Amino acid sequence: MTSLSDNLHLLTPEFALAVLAFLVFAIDLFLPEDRKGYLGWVSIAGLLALIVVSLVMLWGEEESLYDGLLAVDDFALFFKVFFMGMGVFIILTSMDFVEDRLEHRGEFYGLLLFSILGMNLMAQSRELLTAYIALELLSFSLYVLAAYAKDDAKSNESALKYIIVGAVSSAILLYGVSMVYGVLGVTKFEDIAAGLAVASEVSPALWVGVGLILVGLMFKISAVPFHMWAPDVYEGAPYPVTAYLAIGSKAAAFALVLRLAAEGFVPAADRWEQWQIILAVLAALTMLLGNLVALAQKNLKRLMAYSSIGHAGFILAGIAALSLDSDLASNGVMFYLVGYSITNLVVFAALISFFNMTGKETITDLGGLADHQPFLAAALAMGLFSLAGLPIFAGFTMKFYLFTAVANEGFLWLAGLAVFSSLISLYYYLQILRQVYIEPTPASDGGGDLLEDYPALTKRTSLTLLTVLGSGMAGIIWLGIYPKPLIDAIEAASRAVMS
Amino acid sequence: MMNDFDQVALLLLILVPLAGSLMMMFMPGDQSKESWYFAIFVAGISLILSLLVFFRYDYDAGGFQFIRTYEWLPGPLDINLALGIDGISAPLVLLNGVVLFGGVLISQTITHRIRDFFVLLLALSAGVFGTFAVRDLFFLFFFYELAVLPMYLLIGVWGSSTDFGTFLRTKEYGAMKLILFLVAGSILVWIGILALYVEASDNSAATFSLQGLAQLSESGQFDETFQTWVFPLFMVGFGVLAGLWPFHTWSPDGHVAAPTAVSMLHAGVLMKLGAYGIIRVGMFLLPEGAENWMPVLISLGTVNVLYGAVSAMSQNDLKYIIGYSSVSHMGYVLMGIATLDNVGVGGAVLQMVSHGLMTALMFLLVGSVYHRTHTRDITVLNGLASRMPVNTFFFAIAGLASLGLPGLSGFIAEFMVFTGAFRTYLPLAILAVIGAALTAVYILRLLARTFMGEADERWADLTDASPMEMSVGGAFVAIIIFIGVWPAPLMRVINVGVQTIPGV
Amino acid sequence: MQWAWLIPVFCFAAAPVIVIFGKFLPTKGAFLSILAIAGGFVVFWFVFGSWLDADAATKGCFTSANTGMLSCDYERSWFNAGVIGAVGSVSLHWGILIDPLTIAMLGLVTFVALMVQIYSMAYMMGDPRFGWYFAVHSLFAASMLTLVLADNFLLLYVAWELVGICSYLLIGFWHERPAAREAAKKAFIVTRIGDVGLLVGILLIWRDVGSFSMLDAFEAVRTGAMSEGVATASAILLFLGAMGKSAQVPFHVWLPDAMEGPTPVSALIHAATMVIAGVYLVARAFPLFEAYDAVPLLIVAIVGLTTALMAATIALVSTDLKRILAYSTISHLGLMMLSLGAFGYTAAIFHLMAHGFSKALLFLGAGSVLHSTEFQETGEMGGLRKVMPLTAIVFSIGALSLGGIPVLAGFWSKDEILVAVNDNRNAAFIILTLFTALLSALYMGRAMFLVFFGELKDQNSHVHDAPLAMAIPMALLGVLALGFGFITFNWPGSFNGLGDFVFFGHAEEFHFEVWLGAVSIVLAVAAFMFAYLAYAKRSISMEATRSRFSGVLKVIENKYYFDEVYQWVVDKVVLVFSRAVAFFDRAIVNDIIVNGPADITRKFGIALRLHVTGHVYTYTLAMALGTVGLGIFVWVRSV
Amino acid sequence: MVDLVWFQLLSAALFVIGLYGVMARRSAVLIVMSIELMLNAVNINLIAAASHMEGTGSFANFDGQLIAIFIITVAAAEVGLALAIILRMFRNRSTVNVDEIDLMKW
Repeated sequence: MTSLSDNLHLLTPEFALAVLAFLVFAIDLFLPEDRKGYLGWVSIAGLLALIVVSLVMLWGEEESLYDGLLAVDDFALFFKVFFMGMGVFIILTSMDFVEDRLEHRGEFYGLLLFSILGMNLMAQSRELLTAYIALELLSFSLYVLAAYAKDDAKSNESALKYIIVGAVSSAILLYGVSMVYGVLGVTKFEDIAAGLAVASEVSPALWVGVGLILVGLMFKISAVPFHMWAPDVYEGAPYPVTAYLAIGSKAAAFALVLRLAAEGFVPAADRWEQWQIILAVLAALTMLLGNLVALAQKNLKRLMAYSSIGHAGFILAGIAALSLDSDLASNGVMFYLVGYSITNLVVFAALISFFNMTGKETITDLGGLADHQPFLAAALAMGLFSLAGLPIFAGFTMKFYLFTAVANEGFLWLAGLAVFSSLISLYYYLQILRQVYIEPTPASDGGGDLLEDYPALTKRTSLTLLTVLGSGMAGIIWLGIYPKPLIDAIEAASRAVMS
Repeated sequence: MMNDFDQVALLLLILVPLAGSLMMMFMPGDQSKESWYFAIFVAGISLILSLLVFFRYDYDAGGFQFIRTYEWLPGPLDINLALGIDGISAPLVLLNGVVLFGGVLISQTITHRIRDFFVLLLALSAGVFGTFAVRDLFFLFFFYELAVLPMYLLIGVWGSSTDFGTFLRTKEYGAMKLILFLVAGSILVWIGILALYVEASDNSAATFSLQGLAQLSESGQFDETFQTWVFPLFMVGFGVLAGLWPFHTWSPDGHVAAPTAVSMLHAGVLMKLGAYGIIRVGMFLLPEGAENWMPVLISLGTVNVLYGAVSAMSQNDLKYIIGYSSVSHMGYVLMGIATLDNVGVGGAVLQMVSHGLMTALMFLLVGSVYHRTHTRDITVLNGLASRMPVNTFFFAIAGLASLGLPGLSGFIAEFMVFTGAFRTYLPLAILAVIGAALTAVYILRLLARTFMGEADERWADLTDASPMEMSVGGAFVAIIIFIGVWPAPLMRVINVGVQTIPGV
Repeated sequence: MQWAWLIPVFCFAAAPVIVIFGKFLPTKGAFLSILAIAGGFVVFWFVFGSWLDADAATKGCFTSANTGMLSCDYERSWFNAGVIGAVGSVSLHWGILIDPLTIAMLGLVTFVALMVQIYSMAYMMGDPRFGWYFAVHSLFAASMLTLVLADNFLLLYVAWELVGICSYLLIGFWHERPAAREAAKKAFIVTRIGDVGLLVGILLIWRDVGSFSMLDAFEAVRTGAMSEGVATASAILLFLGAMGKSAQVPFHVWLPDAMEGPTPVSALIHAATMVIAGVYLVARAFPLFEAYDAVPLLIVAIVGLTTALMAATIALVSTDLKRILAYSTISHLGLMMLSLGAFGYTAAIFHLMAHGFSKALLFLGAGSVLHSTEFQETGEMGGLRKVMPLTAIVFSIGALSLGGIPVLAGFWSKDEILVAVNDNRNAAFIILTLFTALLSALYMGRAMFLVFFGELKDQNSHVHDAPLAMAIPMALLGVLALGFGFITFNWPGSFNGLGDFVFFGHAEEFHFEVWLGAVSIVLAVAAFMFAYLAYAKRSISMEATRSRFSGVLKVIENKYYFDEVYQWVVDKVVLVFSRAVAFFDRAIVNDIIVNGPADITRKFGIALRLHVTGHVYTYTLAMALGTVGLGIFVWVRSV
Repeated sequence: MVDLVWFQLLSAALFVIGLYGVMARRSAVLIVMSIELMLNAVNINLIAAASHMEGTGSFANFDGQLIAIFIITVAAAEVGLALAIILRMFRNRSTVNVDEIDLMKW
């Protein structure tokens, strides 16, 4: 029996991330108000360094720490790098916004780092309690971030709704944990799998337990009918936080679900087959409802919320298609997560840039954007086309991959429904593009056009956002044209959990 | 040297416009003419490449040529960029090269966001080239969608809205309808592709390679029930883009809204992608399904022919007339395909080329007329012949080709379709012949109203086609006549392609 | 003989050259056109000569089992549909078939076209589209020549359509005039309706025989490989095409309107191209028509007779000179069809040629009149022989010939037709045919006397006779109209008569039914006498007759209301139907079937969004209900 | 020893009461308290289950107690956070009635 501290060095990135977060909080105390922007750069530098460290240190490691509570494997490494990379870009995206519109700038970055730590741990945890703690670390940071515009009633409201619904869902999750524990006496994923596989007839209590755990997690990924918080929170939260919610928190939740399903449920093949259909139905409801309601939205953030619900449905379909036979579905889920995050990042970066200039966030405000800000318009177009699943962008390849996996597991109807939902989504994405490219600049309240009210519209996009947009667009096209390197990495990651 | 070229020819064919499009994105100066020059340059290279590919296609050897496979995503999905063209795609590649070059040349009338226009136009044509040149289901679909996606902006931004009195057709409506329709069609295609993959995977030969799937099909791995329910997905899915009735309404409305060059590519090439898809995917992979569904397809094709022609007869907008005529003419393509007869299918392929040329020419001329008179209403236009004799002449040639006048390309194609249909579906074939006669009614009505008659004094200052339009139009006319008089060079290539279709 | 294809190719080549380079050439390229057709005429003689020298041993030649004539067939691959040799592939050819029928037609077409073109040099002088006129003329002649040379139905159809489009272009030559515009459209569309039948017929034959070659088809009929049903059906369908082109009732309506074109064009259309194509087609496909019980021929005969009679009556009451001639053409085309329908193969071709020369002559003469008087109504003319004697003479020759006055060409050919009808059809036919002949003489006489005899009106005193370029062709045609009839006789030692040259089945001797000839002569002479008295001398007043038959006259003057009926069909049926379909497309297909689901989806989305109430307790309720719902779902599935 | 089922029933009842409170209460503070009730239901369940685990001793498997302690800690933090947010809400809008907190909907 190995000592608990034997392989502690493998957790260096997590420890370092925690230290970095505290460091940011600490430095924040001493920095004068006008220099707090430095903290963003410190965080970025730290994250970049940690990405390098993780890659160098953990490449190919296959270990289980703390008696199997945490995994250090390719799957964890993949998501770690992915989350920290996203963190870098989210920070870059938020810098202008934070500078202009928020107080307590230092803590913003600190909280962001903590949430990343939570996400990393979610991808690593192989045990329910550990997973729960990691989840709460992420959630608490997000509750605070959502409320960050503290004098904005909408921000308050979104945080309040988020925390109430979030806490209820935590309670449900925990109740499920307690039921599973009560029946099986274990909380590790692999033990659960073993317990499920052995039992000839699963007791109703176990059914309820697993079901409630699923419900708790479905809340996080905003699956229907546990999705209602999402539009409100997305709309009320400060813009970069919305982006972060759509990109980071969703990906982390899926990382957790993926590992839980892959290690805890899928090996119990008979049970899993029964649950697949439940997940498939949830996925179908989610993608349909998300995309349908998005048709009726006028606020950009709210629209993106529904859009992200729709996408969650697609990914959930991939989860439902996990199987022992093939890694295709887990590959597809991870590919989709990466592609979706990059694409969403570009869209949000463009929208945030527009918001920084005008403070407007409804669709019609985008009128004539292509005339004032062709680059932003192009980025938006690219991002939205990608979200709609059109080539040569990431959206096409990732959807194709994922839906193929779903169909291949026997869910052709679900894949068909997903493709159909994509068509619905195309309509509202195009409505945005219509404003951007076709409609004229809207008249402002004063009678002139938007340009007179917001001279900033003709200014150049800031360098940080340009970096995000540029690299994001490159990423979108790269994934759309030649995703093989990423797929190779994903295959390694998925082997770690699926075998 | 030439062998080296053969190795990369198709890759270049796709990459040149794609790279041109991407490069142009970063060119400075949205409003400058340089974008146009650059686009001409890119389109010119594409044209040369497509000419080389077409003429270096060895019809004696037949089969797929210029084969090259680039590994893309091996493993369970087995997606590879497999390139290669056969006798069916070779003429279509050439067609796209020609129409693209022509479309770019006459686009000097675009004065607003010039660069963006050509970025999208080139991307679209890269998609078209790609669709014709790949032998992998994933990439076929990839390029197919790529060809569709720029249409929204191309129509939405550079198009025009028209008020028809009783109803209004805005460009936004046209563009949105077009893209939703086409993507809705591709949903069915997508589902069909997934079904094919799953079926192949169940036979433990998971692949997206057209060649691999064709082998599976040949060895009887796809049973008839499977083929019979999957084929209609492709038939309708691709059929939407081919203007299959009753999924055709995007086409006339799209044309009415679209700018000239876009209409040219749209009717000239894009609609052919649909028919091509039915052949390449539906018929090659699902021959039994095709056989079971052909009575339906040929009936719908006949409806297309008659319905399009009858609708066109009472239209007053030039573009509506041509739009409905496209619906009617694509009906011949669908009929030809549905005959499952080597003459009929050959006729369908030839009709694709022929219709591509003549409809592109017509849209070019309508654009030219509209640019000068600012109206497309044939009740307003009158006696343009005396002001623009060259335009009139070209239009007459295009119109006559469209009504199937011998000596012009349309006749050969329609004739072959009839021939094929006579062998297989006699009653429908007779209806189609009647449809051809109806074409004469609306084409002559158009010619008479628009070009003949006493010239109005409003048109006193009108100029004839610009030198650019004249040369492009002249080239189109020359090709139309050439094919009409001596179709053998083209038919040789098409024949070897059609021969390989299973079940024909 | 293999070089016969050069005849049309000269003209085909001339057309584009004139269009493109005409501006830079002297006479705007018109001379090229004339040169080309003259070249064709020269080659024709070589072809004729080599055919006379040929026998069954000559390359490509054989004695046709169907017609018994020495035929020569030469073909060259055009293109293949389907890989050569593969099952179901079709090879298409350019091919020429030279037999006496073709030779006769070649001679007629090249000669008349040449005459008309020379004439046009003067007639069209000064027109802004002079070059274009000659280019289309060339194309027209070329198409017609291809039509008569074609050895397969496909090539025939190609030429057939080209003829149609050229006539469209020439009739609509003065497209600024709405009447010309509409006439051109009408001509094309009406003939196009017949063409549907033609094409369907051709394809039907192909479907049965597997080849487009006429010889193969005829062979199949002869050996019985082609069933009676197919043979009859395809013959009738082919005849539909012929009816369209040859202006048989009810497709005759386009021909009178086609007068809107320049007069030389009318001459060409009526005499040597276009309208005779239909007659030619029936003659060419005669084996199909006469196969089995020859049912199609009976139809041909009936249609021909109806046409002949109906058109003759209309011609009698028309006051427009060109219209009289036009209806006269229709009537004579009807006679030719009747002749074919009565197995009078040789007679039909003979009449076709005789009529061709005479009618060309008449039209050129009429053109000359119109050219200098600028009137078209016969009422505005009269006594013109005093100012334009040459025109008067040649016009009279033409009129007398068509009227059936002995020794002129028309007399002999009409007589042959009467003999054929008498031999092969029943008494009703022959009586009506004789009546038609009477009418024919009557209206020809009427036109001739109204225009050239009687008082010269003052308005026409300045009128001058035709210039040289117009006079020469008229004179040459006049000679032919006078003397062409003599080729029907046996000229021992040199020529055994037309019946020995163009025939179907077996060579025919010239024969003359005395009583029939006598009757027809009497009728013709009487008619001309009457016309002279009524219209030149004005000693017989027509008023009484007119008022007595006013009801009938009204019908005839309104051309039996054909135009009105067609107009009604087009306006009230076709256009209404088309508008209905267009409306259906917009209102039903587009607004309901297409926009409907889109709207429903959007409205559904709008309604559905209300479930997010904004109240946080709803959200937890939904979670709770969702959880319970999941439970029920699982429970139901497991039960 | 009391049968495990009774503990589970107690826990379930408590959980449902808490859930009802979350839905029925209009004051944000009371909602948060109801959530605490739900979390305590979980704790009861866990501890009871742990004490009934089969094994060599009465505390052979003390994971349940462990988890309960974690949950108590996290719940405390959660309440703190929630109250802070409610406070801001009250400052900005002078109400904590969730009926009135519906700026964002649909």
